[in-house]
Amino acid sequence: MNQPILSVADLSVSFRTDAGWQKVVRDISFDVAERQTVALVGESGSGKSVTALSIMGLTPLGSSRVEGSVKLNGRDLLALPDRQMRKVRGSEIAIIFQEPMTSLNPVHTIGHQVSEALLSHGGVSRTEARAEALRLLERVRIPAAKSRFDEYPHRFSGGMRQRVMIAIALACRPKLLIADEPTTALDVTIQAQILELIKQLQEEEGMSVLFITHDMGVVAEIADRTIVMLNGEVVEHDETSAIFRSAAHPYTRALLAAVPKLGSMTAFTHPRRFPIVDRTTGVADEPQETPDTVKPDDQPLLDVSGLTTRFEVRSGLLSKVQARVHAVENVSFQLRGGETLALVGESGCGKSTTGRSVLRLTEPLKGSVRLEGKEILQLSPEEMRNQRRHMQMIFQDPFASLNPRMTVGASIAQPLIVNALADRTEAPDRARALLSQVGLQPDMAGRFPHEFSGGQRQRICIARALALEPRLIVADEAVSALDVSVKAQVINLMLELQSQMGLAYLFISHDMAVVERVSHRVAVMYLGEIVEIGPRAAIFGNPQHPYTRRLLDAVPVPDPARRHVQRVVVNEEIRSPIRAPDYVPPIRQYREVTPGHAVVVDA
Amino acid sequence: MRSDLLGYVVRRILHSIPLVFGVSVIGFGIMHLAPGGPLSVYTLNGSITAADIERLRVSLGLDQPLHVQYFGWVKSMLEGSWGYTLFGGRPVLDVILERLPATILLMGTSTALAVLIGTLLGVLGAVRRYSIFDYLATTGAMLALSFPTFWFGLMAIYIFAIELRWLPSGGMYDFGEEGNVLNLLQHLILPLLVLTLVLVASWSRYARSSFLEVIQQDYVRTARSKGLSGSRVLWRHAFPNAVIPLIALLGVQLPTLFSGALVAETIFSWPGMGRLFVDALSMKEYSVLMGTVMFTALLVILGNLIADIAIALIDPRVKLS
Amino acid sequence: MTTKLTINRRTLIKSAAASSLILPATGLFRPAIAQSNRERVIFTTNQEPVQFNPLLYANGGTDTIVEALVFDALWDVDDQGNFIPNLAAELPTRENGGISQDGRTWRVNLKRDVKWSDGQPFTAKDVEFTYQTIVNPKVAVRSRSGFELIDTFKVVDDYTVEMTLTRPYVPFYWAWQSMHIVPHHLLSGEADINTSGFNTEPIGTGAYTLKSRTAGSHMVYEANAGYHRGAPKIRQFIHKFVPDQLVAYGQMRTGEIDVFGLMGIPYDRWDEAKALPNRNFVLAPQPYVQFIYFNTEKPQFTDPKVRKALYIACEMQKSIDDINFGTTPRTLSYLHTSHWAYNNALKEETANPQLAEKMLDEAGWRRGADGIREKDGVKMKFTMSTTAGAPPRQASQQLFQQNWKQIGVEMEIKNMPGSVVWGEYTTKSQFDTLLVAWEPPVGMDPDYASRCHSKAIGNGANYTQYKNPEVDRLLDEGVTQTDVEQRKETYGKVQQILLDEVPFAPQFSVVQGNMSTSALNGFKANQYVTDACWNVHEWAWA
Amino acid sequence: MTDAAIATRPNNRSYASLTLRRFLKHRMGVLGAVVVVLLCFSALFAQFLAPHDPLLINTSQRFLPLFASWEFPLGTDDLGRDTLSRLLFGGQVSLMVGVVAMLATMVTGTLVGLAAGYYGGVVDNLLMRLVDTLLCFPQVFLLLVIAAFVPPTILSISLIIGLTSWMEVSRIVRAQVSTIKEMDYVQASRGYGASNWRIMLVELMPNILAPVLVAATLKVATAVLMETYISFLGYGVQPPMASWGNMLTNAQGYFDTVPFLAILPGILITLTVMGFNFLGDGLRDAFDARLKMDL
Repeated sequence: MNQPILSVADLSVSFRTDAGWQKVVRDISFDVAERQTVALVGESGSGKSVTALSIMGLTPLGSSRVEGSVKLNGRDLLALPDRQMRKVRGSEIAIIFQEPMTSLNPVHTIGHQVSEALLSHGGVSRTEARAEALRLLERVRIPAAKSRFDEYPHRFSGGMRQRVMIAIALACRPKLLIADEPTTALDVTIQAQILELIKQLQEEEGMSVLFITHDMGVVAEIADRTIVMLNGEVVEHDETSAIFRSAAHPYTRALLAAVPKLGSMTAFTHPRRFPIVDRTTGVADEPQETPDTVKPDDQPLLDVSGLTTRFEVRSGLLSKVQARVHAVENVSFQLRGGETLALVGESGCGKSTTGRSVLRLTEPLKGSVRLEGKEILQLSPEEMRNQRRHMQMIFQDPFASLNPRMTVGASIAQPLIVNALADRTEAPDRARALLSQVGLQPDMAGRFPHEFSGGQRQRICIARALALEPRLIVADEAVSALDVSVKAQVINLMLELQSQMGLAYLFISHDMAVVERVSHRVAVMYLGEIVEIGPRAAIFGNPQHPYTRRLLDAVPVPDPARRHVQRVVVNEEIRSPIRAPDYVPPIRQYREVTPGHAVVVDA
Repeated sequence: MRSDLLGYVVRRILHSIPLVFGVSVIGFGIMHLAPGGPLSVYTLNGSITAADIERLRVSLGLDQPLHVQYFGWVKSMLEGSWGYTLFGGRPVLDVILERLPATILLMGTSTALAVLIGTLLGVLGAVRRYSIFDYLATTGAMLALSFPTFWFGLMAIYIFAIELRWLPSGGMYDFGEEGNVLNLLQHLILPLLVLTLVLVASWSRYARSSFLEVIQQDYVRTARSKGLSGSRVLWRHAFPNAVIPLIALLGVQLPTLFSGALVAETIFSWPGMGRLFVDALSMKEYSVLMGTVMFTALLVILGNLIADIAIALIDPRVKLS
Repeated sequence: MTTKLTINRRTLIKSAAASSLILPATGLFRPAIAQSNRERVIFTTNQEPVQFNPLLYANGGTDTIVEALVFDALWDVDDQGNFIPNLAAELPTRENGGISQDGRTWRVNLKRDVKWSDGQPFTAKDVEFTYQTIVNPKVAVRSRSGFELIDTFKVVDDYTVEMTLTRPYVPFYWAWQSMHIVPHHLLSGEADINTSGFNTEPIGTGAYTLKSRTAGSHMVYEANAGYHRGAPKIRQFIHKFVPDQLVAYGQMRTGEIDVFGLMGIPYDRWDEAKALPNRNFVLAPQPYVQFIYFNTEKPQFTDPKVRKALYIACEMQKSIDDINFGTTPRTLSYLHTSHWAYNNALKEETANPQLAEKMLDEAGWRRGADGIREKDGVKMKFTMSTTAGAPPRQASQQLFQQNWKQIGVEMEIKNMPGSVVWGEYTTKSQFDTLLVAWEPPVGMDPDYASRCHSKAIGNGANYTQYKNPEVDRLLDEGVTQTDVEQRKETYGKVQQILLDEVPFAPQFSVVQGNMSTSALNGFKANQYVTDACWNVHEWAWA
Repeated sequence: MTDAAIATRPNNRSYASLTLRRFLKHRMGVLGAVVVVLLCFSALFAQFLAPHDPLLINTSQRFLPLFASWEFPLGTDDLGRDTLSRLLFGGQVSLMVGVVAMLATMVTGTLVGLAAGYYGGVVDNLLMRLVDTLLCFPQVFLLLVIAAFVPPTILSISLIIGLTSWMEVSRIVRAQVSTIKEMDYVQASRGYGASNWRIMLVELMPNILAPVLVAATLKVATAVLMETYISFLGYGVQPPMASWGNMLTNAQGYFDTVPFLAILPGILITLTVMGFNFLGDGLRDAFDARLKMDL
């Protein structure tokens, strides 16, 4: 191996908090060689982003302390005065961040922001910088880059902004590119595009890349070497293939075990739990396939037909309708007791709105929603409130789903009290019982939400939803925000509860690999419509609609062996369902591929 | 410059119409429904009888029902007449306009100074957060905000005008010095000091928190990661973003500014609109009161409008259409 | 012509204001003020005149400065209380035939070569027009006191007018003393005199003409060279507005101003002011007397004995000594002790709480369980109101409150903004008690009918609703008497009855401490008028 | 906040104790709290602390200077009343006005903001237009206009101040409510059938309490200031009752001769306002402090 470009040794980072200085990164060491891609993997709070920022010298002044050494081509960056460090930034090391929506300055044009990077390191005139910036924008494949050069960031989508960020990073041909979770905030098809772009550019430019991510699939796709971090420390450091083949540290193994793999379910008919890895020994159990929970009743538990929800975009003096968001357009599906129907699709496809419309948290425009034969959309507010106990919802953000000013016990007891299912003396007991049902200690009832981790909170939310003994639970991206190992646990819990209580799930998710694991049937949504619906095996095994295929292709495969396979990525942005007020949606025809597997016939 | 700006301005003006209407109704309502009235001034005259007062009520039109008086007033406003003062029979607009320059001078100078100094202090405080300077500036601002303006003014007069005799205690010019800029400046110092101090205090706090927020934004990190110099990051990247909410605030703060000017004018005998208002108030001179209130409201609306336009020019995210 | 010009100017300003915020620079720059100290006199008040039409101003205050400088009345009153002809050629009397024997017809001969400052001659038409304006229902003239007695008004010739009164009325002199003559040729064409441009650009026959006005700062007057009583000796008169009394006093001390009048030097500074070199301290008795007004229709105050008891319980002299630093002379009547009609036989009971208690006991007001007196279920509890924010008055109130508390009377201070307390609260007699300082209603004539004649309840100014047939009779008689000694006796009786029955309890007569630069001659106090510039045409530098 | 951070965090029992701990670290905030407590204490127990009857006029010993005698440590005023006693009782009035005005402000502002934020649509539009309109008036204008026409009592002055200063509070509350009502936990409670009232009371109110509390402390400060402004312009609390504002006004006439009569109440007003301002600032930081750990 040749001389490393970047050599990090005994790096420690502390932050000033209310409780004094707290070390968040402890004595980590690693190298990045020329043209090499190194992945820094870890769950949230493991200190991986802090590591990246301290390499760049971008940790907040005054409230942070960085120790150890960071050598770039042998020069210790930590010892450099800020004036010289500034010259390093951008020209020798460049960085791209996780949030493309906020990483560009809203008051400057993108062209300006790219050429500024060129100008700041000198040597070019304004016209040269402009020409070079344009070339860069073209290189990151921004369509019509010339005409969009003088536009402001708010006119660009997240994926496009991330491309602009990459263009800025490439501006001065850095030797090292640090990519801090560059695709996490993006949709899966866009993620694939960006990953592919980074790979290509790396080859063309001969850069080294330090890639920070929590996603083992992405790691497998991109990294030569992998560093696994836990609680600010490096626990494992090896070739990527070696780590995937034979991880030494129990944590790494647990992490790998929890990663859902697309295609791992072909052999099974029913959903299947994730294996649980003992964190000390690293030994995994072999999960059983869940029993068949789907009730063979004639009447479906939930029957949705022709559901349509639109939002009006109003503006102007008289609040005239300028446009409509066709969030949900003529959606029909059925769900039986004990069954899991997954609604999949990318942001803006209307899957969440469908979930909310079914529960009437958002009022649909038309259609019918029958729960056990009872039409829900016709109920008066009073009747509706009574009906709500049969169907509950779990939300995506575990931090926003619990009232921070209420003990979790009270939060769980609230639904019981509201629906007069328990009085104030019984409710706390029921709450404690529910907590143990979701795998938490009953005495945690007296605590407040901020004392719990994300996974625990999601369990509490499930407990709250269960309090009313519903028959249907709408899980809106319920595990998407969780770290991978926690995600596995929560999914296991959901599967367990399904078999115990015969719950039906409307499982809304963008994560195809998770969906494959948990669902009985799958509906793919695109621009507010269901484009394909069918049994899980049929959708994953025999996808018919091009969009379904694109979705499946974009999923990163956690298998380093396949890493150098160039993927075909369509450079297309996700389209928006905003239409003119006079837009009349076309009537869709569906073709039945096999019994229960239908796909829309494109006009 | 964007061509749709004009349309934006027109729409914003149209949006202000209900506001102006609301201000007139509320202003008129409060003044006329409250007990007492302008005729009480006459009572203090020895030769006045109750019959005289009744006659005056009729001749000044104060005997008419409230809504008739209101619509009469609105009608004349729409015709461009701001009415006549009850006690001088002068056009209200004349009375206000002749006081306006003094108020604008005082308010304008103090605002400009305060914005300049306050922003500077705020930026420094935000950049050097937790430093001694920041601590002193924050504490100092708090302290300044806790002074009753008039007390501070009185103290200033006591020290600088009465004890030290360095500066005049009030007024705008000495006699025979009208138009003498140096003389004007001498008179301006104390009221300016008092008004500006409070404004700087609040302004530096706003600026500090706005900058603090902005310099923690991702795009500032991006700018730093590009290797830009500290000053360029601050002035080119952080500044325009931090200034946007401040401009909006300046528009919103206008009424507070008038309040401050009113007090300062009273203490320092500054011949501006604020004193006109206080004088009119003691006599319950309806037409002048309504005139001043409407005039200020219009200025406030205008100020907000200008602020909005300025923001629209700076911030590309503002939809002009 | 004037009208048209005014309208044009207004329209201009309006359109300027409407189109943009172009500010009239005139607010900042005004014609120069005479540089030489001997060419000008600087006079200060704390308020700014708002109405320059002498018939229209609301309350005698700063507006009287314009009146005194720019306009003339038919006759003035001097500091001895004598009427001096001004626009009239001589004072009409029975002796010279100006007043008919029955006292009802008044003939006034006017001076012949008086000119308005725009050059137009002054004639009987102007007097007639002034009269018509005063009685014109559309014009907001502050008072018609005396003029409503005019039955017929006749212009005999260009320089003679004749008025017939409905009844003989000696104080009629005061009517024409207090209303100054306005020009017929400028105002008769005005559609609405209330809003005429004349009200800010006055033209009179007076000693000075108004040259310029700087809002909130000062007004500049120039001497009227052709003044019919002789050109004023000082070329420029500057009226400066200094809102703060203390600041103005400071400026007087430093010589920034020449005359400090109308608002008075704070009582606590008098000793200091008197000792200042090169300054004249001028003691200026004002027509006002400060009273406690009792609303005699309230059950607590129907009995004159009770009112008297309350009066003698108050430490009036102490209030003068301690609150006003002994500056304001005690009076027992509605007149100053120095007024020609003051009844010197009036006798004061010094503050005597024991006697007051005894009188209240006798009147049937006995202490209840809570220590407050009561009678027939009515408690001796009431409020006292005056303008909010007038410290010396508030101090007096607090002293009275303490005095009355000792004798089992509870008074609550209920001060309100001037626009409330002097509104219907006063004029419709809604108050319990008031603390007021008022001047006599008919100039400085001792006639007090509108304040205490039973006919003046409701439409006059008898806000205490006091009724006494004997007082009514004396008042009716007093206005018909032409002999001064007779009048003195009549009004002496009225004063005695009022002191016995106390519908309003006099506290002190108001005096002001005014000042002028010693070098200025002619600045004199006049207790018979409310304006400080009554003799401005006589002022001169030494 | 991160899971790791939570794991290492000592077991806090509630938001209140967490906030309190954070607040106690805020030096100026604690100073403010101490000042406020002392002032409230002296106002509450003015009856026992004051050496004299604050209303007792004794003109034979007026204008006693500062520290001249043990009997009148802070001298006497123009009517020979004990300055110390008047300051103590004046504080009672000033603080009372401050607190009552604050309550009026908070109640009105919260109700309006809650209604506008929660119901949105027409209700929101109407209420916020009203707020906009009222905000066009400079507050001192509004205050004076009403104060000039309403007989001044402690209650009326407090209400006038309260009713002319609730607009910002309603804006704060509205902004908070319209954010929080979209939060998942509010959606969840709708999801299990909670009524609007319940959502507003149980879910929304406790969560907007922090900014409301901060605003409340700051409002006491401004209300105390406002009382002095009204008094200064002559429309404030009426004698014989002392308030710092009217003591100041009264002292104006003796400003150059007995300046401490004006200086003392001025200092106390400043101290009070400053105390509440610092307290509010400290509370704001204590409530808001987010640990920005995961950069």
